[in-house]
Amino acid sequence: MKEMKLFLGPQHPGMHGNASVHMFVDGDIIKRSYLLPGMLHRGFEKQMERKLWVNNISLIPRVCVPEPDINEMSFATAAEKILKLEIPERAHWIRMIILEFARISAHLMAYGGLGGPTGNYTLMYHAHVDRNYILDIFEKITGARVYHQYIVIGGVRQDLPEGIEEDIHAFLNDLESRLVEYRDLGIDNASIIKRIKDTIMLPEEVVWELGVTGIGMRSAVGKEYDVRKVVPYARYDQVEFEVPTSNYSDARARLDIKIKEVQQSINIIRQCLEKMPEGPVRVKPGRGQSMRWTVPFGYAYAPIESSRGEFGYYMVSNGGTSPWRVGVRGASYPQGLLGIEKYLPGTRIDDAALWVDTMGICSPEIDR
Amino acid sequence: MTNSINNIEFVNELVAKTTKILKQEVIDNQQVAYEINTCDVHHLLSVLKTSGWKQLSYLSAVDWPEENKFEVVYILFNWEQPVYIQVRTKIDRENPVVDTITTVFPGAKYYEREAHEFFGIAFPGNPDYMKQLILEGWDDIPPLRKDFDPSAYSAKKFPSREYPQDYSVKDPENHTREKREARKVRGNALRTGGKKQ
Amino acid sequence: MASIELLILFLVGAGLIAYLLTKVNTFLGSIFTIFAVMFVFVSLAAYGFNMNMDTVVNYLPGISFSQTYLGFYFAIIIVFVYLMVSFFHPYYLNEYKYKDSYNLLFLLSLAGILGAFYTDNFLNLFFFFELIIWTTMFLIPQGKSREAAVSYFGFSVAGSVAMLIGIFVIFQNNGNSFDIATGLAALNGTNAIFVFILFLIAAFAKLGSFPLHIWLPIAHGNAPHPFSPVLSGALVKLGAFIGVLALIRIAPATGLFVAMDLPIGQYVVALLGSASIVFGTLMAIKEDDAKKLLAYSSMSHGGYILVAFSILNGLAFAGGFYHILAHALASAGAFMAIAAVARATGTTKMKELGGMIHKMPITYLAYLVAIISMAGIPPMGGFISKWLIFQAVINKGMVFVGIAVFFGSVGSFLYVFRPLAALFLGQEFREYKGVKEAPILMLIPTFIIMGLNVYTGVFPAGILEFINKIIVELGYTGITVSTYAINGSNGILNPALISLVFAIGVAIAFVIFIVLKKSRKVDLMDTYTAANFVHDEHLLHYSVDFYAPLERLYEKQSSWMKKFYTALAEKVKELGKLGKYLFMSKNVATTLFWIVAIIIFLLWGEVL
Amino acid sequence: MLSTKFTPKTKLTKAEIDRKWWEVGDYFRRNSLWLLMYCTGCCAIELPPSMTSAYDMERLGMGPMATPRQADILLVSGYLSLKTLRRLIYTYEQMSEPKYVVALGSCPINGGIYHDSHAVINQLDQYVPVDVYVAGCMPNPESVLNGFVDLMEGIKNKTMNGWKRYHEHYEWYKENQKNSLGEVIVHDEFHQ
Amino acid sequence: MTIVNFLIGIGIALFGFVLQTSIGGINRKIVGRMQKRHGPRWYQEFLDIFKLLSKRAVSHGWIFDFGVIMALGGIVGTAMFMPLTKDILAFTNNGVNYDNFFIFVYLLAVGMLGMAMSASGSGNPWASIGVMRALTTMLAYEVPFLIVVLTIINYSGQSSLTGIMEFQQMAGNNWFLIAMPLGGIVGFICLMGMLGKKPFETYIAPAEIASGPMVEYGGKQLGMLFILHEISVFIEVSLFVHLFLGGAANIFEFLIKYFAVYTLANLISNVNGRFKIDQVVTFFYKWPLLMAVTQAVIVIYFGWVI
Repeated sequence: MKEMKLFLGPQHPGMHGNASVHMFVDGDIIKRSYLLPGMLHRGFEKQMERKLWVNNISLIPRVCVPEPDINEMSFATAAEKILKLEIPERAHWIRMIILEFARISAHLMAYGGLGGPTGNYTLMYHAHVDRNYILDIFEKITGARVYHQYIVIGGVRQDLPEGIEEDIHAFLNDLESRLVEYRDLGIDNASIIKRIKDTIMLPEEVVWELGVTGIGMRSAVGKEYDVRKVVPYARYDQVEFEVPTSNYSDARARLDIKIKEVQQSINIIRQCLEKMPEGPVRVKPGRGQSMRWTVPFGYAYAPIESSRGEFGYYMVSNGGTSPWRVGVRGASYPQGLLGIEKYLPGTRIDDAALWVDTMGICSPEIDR
Repeated sequence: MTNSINNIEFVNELVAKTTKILKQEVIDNQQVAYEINTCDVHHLLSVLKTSGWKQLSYLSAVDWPEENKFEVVYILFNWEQPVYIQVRTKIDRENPVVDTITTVFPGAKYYEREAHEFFGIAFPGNPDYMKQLILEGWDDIPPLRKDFDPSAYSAKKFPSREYPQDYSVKDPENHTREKREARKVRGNALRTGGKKQ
Repeated sequence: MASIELLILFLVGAGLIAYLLTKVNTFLGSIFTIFAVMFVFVSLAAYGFNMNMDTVVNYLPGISFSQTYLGFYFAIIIVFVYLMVSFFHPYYLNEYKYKDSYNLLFLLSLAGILGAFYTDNFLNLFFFFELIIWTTMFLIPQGKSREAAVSYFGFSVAGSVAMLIGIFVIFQNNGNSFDIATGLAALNGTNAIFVFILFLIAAFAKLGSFPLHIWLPIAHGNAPHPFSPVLSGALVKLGAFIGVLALIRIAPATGLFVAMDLPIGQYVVALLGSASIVFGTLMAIKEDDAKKLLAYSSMSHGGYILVAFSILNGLAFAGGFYHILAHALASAGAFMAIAAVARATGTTKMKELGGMIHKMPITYLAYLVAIISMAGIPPMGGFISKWLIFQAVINKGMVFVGIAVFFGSVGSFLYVFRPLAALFLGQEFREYKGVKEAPILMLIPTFIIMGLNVYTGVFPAGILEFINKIIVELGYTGITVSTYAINGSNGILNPALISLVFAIGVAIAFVIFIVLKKSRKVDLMDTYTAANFVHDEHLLHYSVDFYAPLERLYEKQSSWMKKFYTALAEKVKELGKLGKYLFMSKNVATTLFWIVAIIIFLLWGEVL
Repeated sequence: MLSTKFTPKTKLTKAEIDRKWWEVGDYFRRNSLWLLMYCTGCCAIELPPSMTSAYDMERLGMGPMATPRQADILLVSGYLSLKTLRRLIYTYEQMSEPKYVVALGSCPINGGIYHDSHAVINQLDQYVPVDVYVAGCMPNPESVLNGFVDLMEGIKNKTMNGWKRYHEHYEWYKENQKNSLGEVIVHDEFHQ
Repeated sequence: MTIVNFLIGIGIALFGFVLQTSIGGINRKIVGRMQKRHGPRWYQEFLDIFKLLSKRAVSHGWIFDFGVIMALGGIVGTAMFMPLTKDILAFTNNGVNYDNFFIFVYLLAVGMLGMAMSASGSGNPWASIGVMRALTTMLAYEVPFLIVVLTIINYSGQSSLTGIMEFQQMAGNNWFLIAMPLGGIVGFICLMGMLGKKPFETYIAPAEIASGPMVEYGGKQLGMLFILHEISVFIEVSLFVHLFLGGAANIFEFLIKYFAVYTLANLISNVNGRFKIDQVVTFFYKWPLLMAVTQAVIVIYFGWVI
């Protein structure tokens, strides 16, 4: 028999999340591979159709576990687009703070996740410490560590608590000072550079073929293709930030961009805290009874820049008390399914876990 | 990236030039929607792709049982002229067939497989569209159709069953009930600040 | 008193009888062969150890014999391997095309071997060598490959020619006498260096050592399964014999490396031996066919023998001689195990096999013991010889040879493990469900070799004392051996103690294992697959490109030698074409002219 | 001659000796619980904080392990789709005994927020015996760790014997699995 | 050679096991502190091992068990030969010490072979890949290490560990770490490789090959492999101490040196990622081998020793 079959996941330490990469291997080179999704399938899109708009707010964060806030944001924006609803100014800024924290948290987790495939667990431990501080801040703001249900249709659920600014500033200063350490432990570490430099390439034509977005796209194309810049939502057009890019997309470049984006997110949060106006944070979204309000007929697609790329909800309302159809565009759908089928072959099994890791594949948003 | 209104006009012209528009909708200043005939989809998408809408953001379907139609949706995006274009087309619900667009957008392969799995839409031309992807051993109508009731399916498939007689461990030493009472009292005491009611 | 001449004549006669018997019934003929070889082995073992053989020649004109410890040592090892292998014949001969003559050729080649080691005459030596080469050449293509026979014959002939020229030089040098002892002693100066080189070419060709190794995997890989152990365990040792003659008996006075106290000639041979070790190891790691893999391992071990004999002291010689024995036993054992597997399954390709341990556990054990010895791990014989060679190398401070020696030692661990993992371990394939353990007649030699492998590793003292006699015979001082311990130049080794301690360790481990809770027996397919379901056991068997990451590092370099020889073969072919064009042309006059011209040149060339 | 100073020990029966050894084993087992790294659902997201520096599970002697053979605890982190459950059962049966199942989140208890979904099962303990439930959606690291402390106490009190239940009611479990899942070991194009 | 010698040998093996298990636990705590956390109890490794021994394992056939027994037996046997100090040694007879260096290298290989056999016998491809990587790593680190040892033995004229120890402790001689600095560095790098510490930890690599050879082990077999691992770490670190750090005159010196070497290796390990397997090979065959050969040439042919 020429080939043997190996599996990366679902029950494998190298796979984050419950998905399985089936690999047909010759020696140590992957010859064919495909992703077996669906282990996290919960029938989300069906569930949403059966729940009230309000109920859905508690359901949607669970679509993508590592970064739940983008779901809330995307859902809220889509509904607001159909409702043609203007939400209070302060709510926009609070949303941005939450979203950027979510981005930092997801980036730290992904960057710490580099510790798994390359074996530098110290990096992972350190990254999770900082991520845990973010979760604490979330808990202070929203009352929950992971599933916040904070960004709702019509604004945010409640205003920021008293004195949170100091906490945020203290944490951001702390984190900023430690980014150097993250670089030293991770992408600037001599032993790790050997693993991530000039491997796991993502050339530009592959980006366009698959439809990869986010860091993968920016690292290959070299242009500021960021939804926050190109199609600004919330008040991203009013803050100054850079979109780090590169023209050579190996694993190291993508991780480097992650760290740079963390820095940019820190800057954005600082600006938000500075520029945030006072005022109400929430308006009542629709007409109808207290809970059973309706949204008029309409279609909308709401793209959000997640840590892995363009994430969006396609929403159809027929004027009822619950959505008629909600489609979720997972950011990792293209590279997760077609990417693994077409471009994982040729890599070595040593790199398979790193491939999945640095391409930014999040299985729950593929399965829904 | 700036002139979003101009971009939308540009798109309007382009689409109108290419194909017959059944319905048109501007969702916001960076998103437009067109409803077109099924037979024009392939052509329109090719034209849009050559004009810069290189990214297929999303492909899925919507079920409209009253009209007895499925509505297939393609969302395209152009990073240089940032306008999201929704292209929608309605197909017969009884015989849902629409040609594949993998020749234009290779990335559509798995979206189409998923649409087939969840709605039962056939995509001739896509070699694998019939294979199961997310569900495993599915034995009912495609789940995202409106006439599928997950609640009934769940009740049928995962009923609550009788446990065997000696299943649960009842520890006579473990005074569950008393403990629960005590916890209630403790909780009340906390809630009322130690005052007895 | 057993007469060596009678033994040889007996073998020739027995060969003829075996031929007739085999024609009637292969099984009968093979059994007769076993008894014939056994008779030779017993008479050799009974009288040879104390040099009690009768060397008087009565019937064969022009042939004379004498006995030496050196010759006897080689002879007894090779006859022993022949004996062991002959047990395999009843089960294999039916598969071969010329099965009638198989036993005849087998016995004839044994006769040649006896003669070669007991003769005291160079011309006889050459004659017996040719007898061996010609008989074995006809044995090899039974494995249905013409290429194997051709390459084996080609390289052997190259060696023989080199040796013949060397013999002529000696003949001239020694006052027109073919006597070995005086002939070697009389050599000096340039002649000595010339003969040294010529003999070494012969030795390298027979040993399959570095520049002349191409035939080894081809011949071994395609030889009949029962003949491969002979080829690797016995016949290759002929090269070692010539190597001993050249390196120790001739030992020309070339310049001296002061740092290592070693003649340059010997040092170059040591380096070539090192190259042989490294090259053999690397190629064996790459190889997919189990028999070819073991063939490359023979090449690597040939390198060890060369290294040992080129370090001129008793310690190294002891290592070298011991290695000859240990490797003969180990490679015979390994090849025999592979042969048993090949008989049961019909293939030796590692990618087609798997899980044979569940069907053939005893064969597996035989292979395991053999490879432990081959990798030089205690408590097997290979450890003793490698230890002695290491001692010698370290003592001389030969750094670069040291790299190769250590590399080969660790590398051997890698390549011998491959057949173990691919053939015997791993998933059990469904196509071999009906396979059974080898029959009892084949298990007898398996057990004997297993036992000897362990014996050589635990109690080497007796054998080393005999080797000491050889070393003294060669004019060097032997090593110090007590009942259990071997004294090296910078340390002492107690193999029996090591084995005992190892046994104690295993006993402790076994006690720990047995007092704990009994394990639950599960199926091989019920294995960790990251929680996925696999139904085809072939997909869970890792045997192809086993060392892929390592192979990739030298993939590009590995085919240089082969390319060189292919190019050489092309050139020879072209030369042949030229000859054909010149001599076989339609014009008779041209042909005649060339023939006459060459005859004139040959006869009166010196005058012209 | 019998010594008069020491009263001869009463002979222990084999069952008693076994129990004594079992208690000794329980001490080691509860102080060194290894988790199986199997993120079945979203509650796995709170596992990294509880494993890494913030809450440091390792001080309880716990740690993640790569394969089911090595692990003691099967951690069901959240909802279970049908596809996962098949693999979960397969994994559970591969683990070496004694083995414990800890179910995180509300979904394994009664289906939680996905109680009416077509893809998510409702009650885990009808398919696999569960020893400890940690409720919450999602449970904080504190409650996760608390669940493990509960498990340790349960091992001490000998109440954590789900794996024995699985042996006793094997037919019942198998029947439930078969009714809900169809086949546990899948034959399809993904698993040739 | 009496029964007492063998009892001392078993005692040394047991001591090695207890020592390494404790120091391993302490090191886990140290590393925990480095990673901003509390870390486990220092005796956690004992708990782990005994827990594993108390569990009911699975077995994939006789070779699966036999390999483990052979591996543990080989390692225990090796440890029995190990001298702790220059006086504490199991097998000594009238001033002749039977602790030849090559016994350790090759008897350790028995353990390796047993484990490899057993792992491959489980029929799991991950295990075979792990074995392949372990053997390849061995090929990588063994050669530079043996070249350095060649230099040491050639220079000191001793191949028994106690002999080498005494040579270093003699007046006028330095530790070989100082006497042959290049060789000492190579020795330490190779020690990292032997211990399977981080840049060279390719054969466990949970994220790549799901803990490699150990993939199918659970219960008592895994427990025995843990014991094997602890004892083999003891052997390897002790080898380094004896070869390069001048051995030990008394047991406390040995403990201090042992602890220092192991902790240093462990700390370096924990801030590094792991190489790919071919990177390990190229790494060892580039600088360490070159350094080892340079050192050997300097010492043997020129006789320059600090």
